[in-house]
Amino acid sequence: MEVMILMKDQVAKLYDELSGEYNFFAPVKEKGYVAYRKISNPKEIELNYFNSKIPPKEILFPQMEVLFEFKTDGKNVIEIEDRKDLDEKNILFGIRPCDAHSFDLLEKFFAFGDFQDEIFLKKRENSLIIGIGCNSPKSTCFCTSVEGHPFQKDDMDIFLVDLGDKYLVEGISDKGNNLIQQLSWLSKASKADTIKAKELAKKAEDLITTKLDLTNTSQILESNFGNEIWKEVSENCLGCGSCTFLCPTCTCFDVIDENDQYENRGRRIRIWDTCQFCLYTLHTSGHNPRDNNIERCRNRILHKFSYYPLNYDLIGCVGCGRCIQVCPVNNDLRTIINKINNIKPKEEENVSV
Amino acid sequence: MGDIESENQNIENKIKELARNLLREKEVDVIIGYKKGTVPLSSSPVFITREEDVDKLLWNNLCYVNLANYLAPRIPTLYDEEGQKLKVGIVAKGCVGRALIHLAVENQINLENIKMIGISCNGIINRKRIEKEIGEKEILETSILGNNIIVKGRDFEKTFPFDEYMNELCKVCKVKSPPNVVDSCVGECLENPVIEDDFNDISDFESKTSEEKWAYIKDTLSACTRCYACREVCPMCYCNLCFVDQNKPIWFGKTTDFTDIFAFHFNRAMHLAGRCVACGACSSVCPMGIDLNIITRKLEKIVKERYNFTSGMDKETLPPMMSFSMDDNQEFMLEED
Amino acid sequence: MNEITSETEQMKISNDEWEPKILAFLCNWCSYAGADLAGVSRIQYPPNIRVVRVPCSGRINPYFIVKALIDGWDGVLVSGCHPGDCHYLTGNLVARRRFGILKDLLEFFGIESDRVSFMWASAAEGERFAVLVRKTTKLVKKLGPNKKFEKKW
Amino acid sequence: MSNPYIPMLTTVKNIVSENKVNDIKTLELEFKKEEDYNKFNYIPGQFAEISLIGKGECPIGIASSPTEEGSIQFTIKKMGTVTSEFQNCNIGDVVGVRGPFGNGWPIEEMKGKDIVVIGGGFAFSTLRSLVIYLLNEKHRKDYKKITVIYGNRDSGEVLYRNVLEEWKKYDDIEVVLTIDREEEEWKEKVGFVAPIVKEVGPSSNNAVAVVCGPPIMIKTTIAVLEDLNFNDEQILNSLEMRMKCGIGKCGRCNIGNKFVCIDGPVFSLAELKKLPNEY
Repeated sequence: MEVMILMKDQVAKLYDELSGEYNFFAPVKEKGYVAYRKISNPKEIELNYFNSKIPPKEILFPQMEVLFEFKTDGKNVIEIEDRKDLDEKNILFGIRPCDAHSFDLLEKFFAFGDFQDEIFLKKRENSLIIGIGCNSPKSTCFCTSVEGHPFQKDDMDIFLVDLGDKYLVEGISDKGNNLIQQLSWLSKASKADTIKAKELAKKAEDLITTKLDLTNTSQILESNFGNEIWKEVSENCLGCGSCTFLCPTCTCFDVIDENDQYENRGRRIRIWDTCQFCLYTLHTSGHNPRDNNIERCRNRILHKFSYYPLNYDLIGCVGCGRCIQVCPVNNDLRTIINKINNIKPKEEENVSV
Repeated sequence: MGDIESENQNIENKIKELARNLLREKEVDVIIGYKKGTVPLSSSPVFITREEDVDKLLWNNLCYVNLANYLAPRIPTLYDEEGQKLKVGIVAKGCVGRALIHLAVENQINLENIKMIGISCNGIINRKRIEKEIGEKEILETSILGNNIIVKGRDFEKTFPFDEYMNELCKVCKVKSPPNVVDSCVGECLENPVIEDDFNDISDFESKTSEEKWAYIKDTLSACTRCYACREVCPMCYCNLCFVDQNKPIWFGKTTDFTDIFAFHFNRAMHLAGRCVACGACSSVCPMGIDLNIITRKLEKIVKERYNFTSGMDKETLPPMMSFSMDDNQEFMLEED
Repeated sequence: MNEITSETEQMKISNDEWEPKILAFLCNWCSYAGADLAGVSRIQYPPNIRVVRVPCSGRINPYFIVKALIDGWDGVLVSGCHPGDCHYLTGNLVARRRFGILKDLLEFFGIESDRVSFMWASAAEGERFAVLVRKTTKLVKKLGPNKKFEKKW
Repeated sequence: MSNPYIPMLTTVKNIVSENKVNDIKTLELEFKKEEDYNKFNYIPGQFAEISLIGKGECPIGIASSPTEEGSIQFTIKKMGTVTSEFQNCNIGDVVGVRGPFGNGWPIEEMKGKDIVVIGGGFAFSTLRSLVIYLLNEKHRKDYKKITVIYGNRDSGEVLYRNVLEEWKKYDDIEVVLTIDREEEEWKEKVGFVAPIVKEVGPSSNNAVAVVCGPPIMIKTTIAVLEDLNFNDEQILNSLEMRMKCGIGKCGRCNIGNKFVCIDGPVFSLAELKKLPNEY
């Protein structure tokens, strides 16, 4: 497929052409931060940004999502209404490679096993990701350590490279290529453009200074469930949910029923939940399998770096660095990983809890 | 004293010296302080048990977490192998001291096990404001130079006057060092402080109409993701089961619908009346950068004006919500015309 | 509470002029008896209040009031014994402190504090009870319907 | 693919109060749609997410056996928000059911073996399902000796009394009931479950022990079973965990990399020993 060029001032045109058919989600500036929102005016699009505060998973897996609605006769349910908006087509514009990769992880997770989460998967299927390379990754980024790259394009449908006043447009999937063909007004890219894009990719890679060695981490984690290190890494943790709520791969949710005050109807919704809250695992009997910070912190790390590799043969982290930036007590994931890697193998001791 | 930079150096040296002494004399088992954060505009609470680690401690105007939180009963980490409570030394700026004293008033901690390493806090940087003003550029390094905050990035450098970019609460703070009660404080502390405050900083907001206030509150709070970082970092939020988590009955929803967000923040504010020690940690840690400071100030103002109370100043005065008087003001009660 | 709500809703529909609905928490020992006295003395007061009897005004948790507002009540009224007359000696004094702070905070958050009223009325003050209910109804009516907390559906 | 969070609708056909305290009730549910019933193919030991729509949903083990055709049963103890609401249920009320979920008892692998069923208290519901299934004439020949040991705090707490009485009439099943303390008119055994198991002394030769009950009972009983030479593969356990979705998505029921809702709730002791002790 040929590589095309989209001028930055043509983004509005792109929006105009696609917004009829698609819900157009793009980064906008909101309350001082960047967020992905469904836009109604191309002027809202923020083109100059690192990454969003809340990951774009909130487009396909929003913090509060209706599972179904129901009508009652005052006491009993008489009718259940399924979601009807799942077939709407979405364009996710300006997604960074790490977040695009997170969609891949989320898809694997929601499709895993005998039961599929149709709500997520359908929306995912109807979404077209126009990703964009990271020209200047942040110091907290470590995507190259988790099999990613600031210019990784595998998980996108269309890949953009910011060349200053224009974007290099490359179709990746069939879906993406078809869309590019539809946009006949796109000009062709010159050789200089593609060379420049390559240079930018190299430059971006060099800018990533954080290198984590995750080759053995999952094995080390498997045999060190009861290690002393967990006390150390959870010592100053407060037990808030900022790391997990802002994590592009965290998927846990809670289910609640809501009733309309004035009409005989209601809905069952899911809201984000996090393993960092003590109520997350609390049984009605009062027993709590993960009763303190140590266990909860451990669960988060193990889930991403041990359970994900065991279950899906993938690392459950995309290296976006959001949790590092937002942790109120600066409990740095990079430090934790390094500490884990430094655990000395214990041969004589049988580790158990 | 000189500028902020040299003040910081003095404070830091003092912390290290006192901490080293406390550990050497075995007066405490563990020191809770701050260490350098791994990202700019941050610091990380640290637990130090060995004298040689004392050099990790620092003071850099980014020590925004209220360390008293680690002594509140919800986080039971400070026990030895036999389950005995450790004796704790704690780096205490004014608001940490106030929090400790207030927790003692509420019978949550025993000040006898605690040594405050009192310092005269020279203010905390409003990191959310700097982050917002820098915008979509990455901050790689921050430092204090003279009386300025220097923020450096890949291709920029910006100077912020410290006085202006302090936390709003620090600008009006009257309790820089911990009040000294039951001789639990080493280092700098206040003896019998008397607090006068005019609360001019929120009078602008108070003079707004209901609709304006509501619009502001709605705009500010609607970014909330209910991660509860504000609650978890608050030394006064030590309930085992917070009201938002209660499910028998379910008082308020857990969703991010504004009504539920409002219910959480309003009731939390209500619970902090006469208890909040104005440390500003909640605003400093909010991942969405929500500024809860005006609410904090209003709470202080209400209890000061109505009940002449300032939280965490001494061990004897009961907080307003734990006491009452026949002569309380009741101008708000409905009366016949 | 839902049943009461729908009843008031019906009342609203049948009346052209908008009438506020006010949730009234009355203490068992004074104000409830006061309301009773107003009734048996045939003193008229507006039918806008819906009464919940509580053992003491000190029983009123601020949650009750916030939840009532969130659930769409236009106003909340709490009435207890006069200071010094509390059946439990000091319950109303404890309550008074809460009410003061609650009122100030509501105003600060931009919710018209007139929506929430507190009053004292003894068992012998049927007349006073009626007058104050009239007053609070007037205050709430002036503010109009409580629409701040409508959930997005 | 369909929305996995939408429950099938059933109506309450019958309600039985199971104990003297009246906080455990067995609901018999009948599917509103025939097709839903046909889809609901389960084996003993599986669970379902049942809900009073508008109040909430909770995971409950299926107490009926697939051999009891026409309806399904759940035994619900008043514990939390939703289970308390279930206590106020009336005949004819609508209950949402999603399921069946979980692996259930390994009825195929249990074939040709002696089955020792050990239950304590309220956790007997999926064991009821299992025993009824085993006793069914179609399946009885596949299994050898069946021993049921069922302990309770007091005689008022014994569930499924009618069914138990019926079992006692059979000669191919040994039913041992026990309560913690002596009571007048109680003619069965007295004592905790573990010593009773020891007393009954089932042979571990070609046998499977199924243990369900409160944690302390499980712990003591497993010790006894090990004394009786049951190995870890021969001891089966059904775990409880907080759950929301039942289909491995909501995250909270994990023990290590396993989810109780899809990999469990039935685990052999051997499997459990490989997992971290987070349950």
